[in-house]
Amino acid sequence: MKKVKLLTIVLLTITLFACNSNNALEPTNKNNHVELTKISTNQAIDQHASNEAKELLSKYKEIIKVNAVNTEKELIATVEVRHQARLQLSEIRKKLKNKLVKNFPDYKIELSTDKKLVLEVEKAEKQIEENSYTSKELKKKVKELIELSREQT
Amino acid sequence: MIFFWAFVIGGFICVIGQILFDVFKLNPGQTLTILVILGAILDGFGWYEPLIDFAGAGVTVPITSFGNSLVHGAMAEAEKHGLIGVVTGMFEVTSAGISAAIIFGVIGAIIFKPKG
Amino acid sequence: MLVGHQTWMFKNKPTIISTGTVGGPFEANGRIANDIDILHDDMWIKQDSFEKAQRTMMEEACQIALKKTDVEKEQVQFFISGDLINQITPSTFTGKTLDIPYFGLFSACATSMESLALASSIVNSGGANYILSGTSSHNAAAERQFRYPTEYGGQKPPTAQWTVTGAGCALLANKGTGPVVTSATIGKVVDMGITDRLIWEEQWPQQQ
Amino acid sequence: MADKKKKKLTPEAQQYQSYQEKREVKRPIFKNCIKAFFVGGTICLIGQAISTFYIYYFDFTEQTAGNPTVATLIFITMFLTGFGVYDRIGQFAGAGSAVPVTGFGNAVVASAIEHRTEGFVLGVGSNMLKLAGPVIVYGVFSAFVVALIKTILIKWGGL
Repeated sequence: MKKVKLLTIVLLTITLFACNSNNALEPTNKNNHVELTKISTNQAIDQHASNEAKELLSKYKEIIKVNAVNTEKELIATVEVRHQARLQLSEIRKKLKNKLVKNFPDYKIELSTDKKLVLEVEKAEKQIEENSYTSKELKKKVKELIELSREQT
Repeated sequence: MIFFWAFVIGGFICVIGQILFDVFKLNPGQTLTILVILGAILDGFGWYEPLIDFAGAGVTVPITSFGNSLVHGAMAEAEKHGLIGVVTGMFEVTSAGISAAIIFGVIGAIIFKPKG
Repeated sequence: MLVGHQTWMFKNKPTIISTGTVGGPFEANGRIANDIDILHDDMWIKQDSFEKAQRTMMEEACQIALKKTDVEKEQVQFFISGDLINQITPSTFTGKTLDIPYFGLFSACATSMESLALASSIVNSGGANYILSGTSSHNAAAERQFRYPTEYGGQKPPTAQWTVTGAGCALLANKGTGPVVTSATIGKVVDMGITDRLIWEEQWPQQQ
Repeated sequence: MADKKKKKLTPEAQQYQSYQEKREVKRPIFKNCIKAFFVGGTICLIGQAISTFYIYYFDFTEQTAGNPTVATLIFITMFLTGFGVYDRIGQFAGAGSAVPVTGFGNAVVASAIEHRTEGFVLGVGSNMLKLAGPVIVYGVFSAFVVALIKTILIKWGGL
């Protein structure tokens, strides 16, 4: 009986401490797994910044999907990371956000890994593609998305 | 993928509970209390959030998440209001479980009779 | 009458002239179902609480025991009974319904024999001609009082006990035909340190 | 197991206990753990499905979908408890159905249903949290201690 108890305690501690490994997040030159759609830019809504951001983010090998939209002042990007990397999700988020802030000093950056945001930004991308957004609508949408990503409860 | 890990991690937490039941011969009340305290401590070390990112409902559905979100609410409020926030912010995040249980408890008592 | 330290011998042949038994749905599937007078297929017995259901079973048991003989209720001097519920309310309320002078006992399961022993002793010493003695219990009422609500999904270990749903009653007389109570030995309370792991461990920590 | 406890008992009691231990039907620990794993895992899987549903079809993010998921699970539990199914599941699964939040819901709903015969105020009202009470009490207290320590460490310990 004592042995069983001891064993369970040991097993518990091992499992609790085992998930503490930390592998660094580094950009690579090649990444074939990323889903990425570049938006053709039209006159009304300039999406150059988003496209650049997407290219920048897609170099990380942990990332499997990138979406982004931008207005004149704000840029919202969403990424989906490989599931094994999700344990370090908050660090990855911080790192990527810093990277974006450094590279796009003119924009207010918002980076999210949330599934909901991924879906919404993807939808917004599609609508830009179909030219069904005026720049005013887009601004409103991006504002909504930023609010959504900040919600805590 | 997240479904798989939700299943595995959620199941694993239940196995810990079962071991507390059968090996340590605790009753359900004691077991759940220990798990809640465990959740609070894990969040104290900051290890619970990564688990939520990794396993989703696998760690938010077991009762351990109750301790985690209590600490979370307290910490969020403490950042704003200092030490007093620790007391006042407790139920900020986690009200859903308790309020749902109480509301559906009363509704259940109105609709149902115990079967015996 | 007293033999040795804790045994009574009854010389005047107190006799069990009739019995009444009632069982619940679980008991109806048991091996002695044929020997039970009334079997209920509902835990509630059309009452609005399990405790009231237990009282109803006790009343039924007493009425059956009386009906089987030509003894009238007014001829019965005493009613001795007990059960597991707080303040032995089911027995007390049965006493109220029967309108017979009443002794209340509490010895958990041992109440059935304790009431019979005391009744025999009274009949044997000429203290009464007829005595009703019995006990009752209700699974759901006991579960809820001593363990958890009946709908709670706690896992019971293989050693868990099951409280019976039922009531039993014996009519004792100083003469008549039927089994005779010849003697009774009264036991002591002994603590062997066995605990019910479900909840009792907390309520009754091992003492000394 | 309980060597310390045993020493305090009388010799007869010790003898009886060792006799009892030999005869006692042992709990099938391994089997119980497997059952708990699968049932508990399934409940969490259902939770994940519900929360994914909320993310896709309502305005909830991964962060905020947790609350409606918990509420939905407790809502389902209410019916399972009321129809007398949850205690069967509980007997089969043990911790598998007790540890997820559905077990918490079951404890509250079962107490509420059970005590309705004592009236709605003093019966349902005061007995509802009888079983779930310890979880709330020690959850809140331990969270208080943990958050207090952490706050102090952050403020004055420079963590």
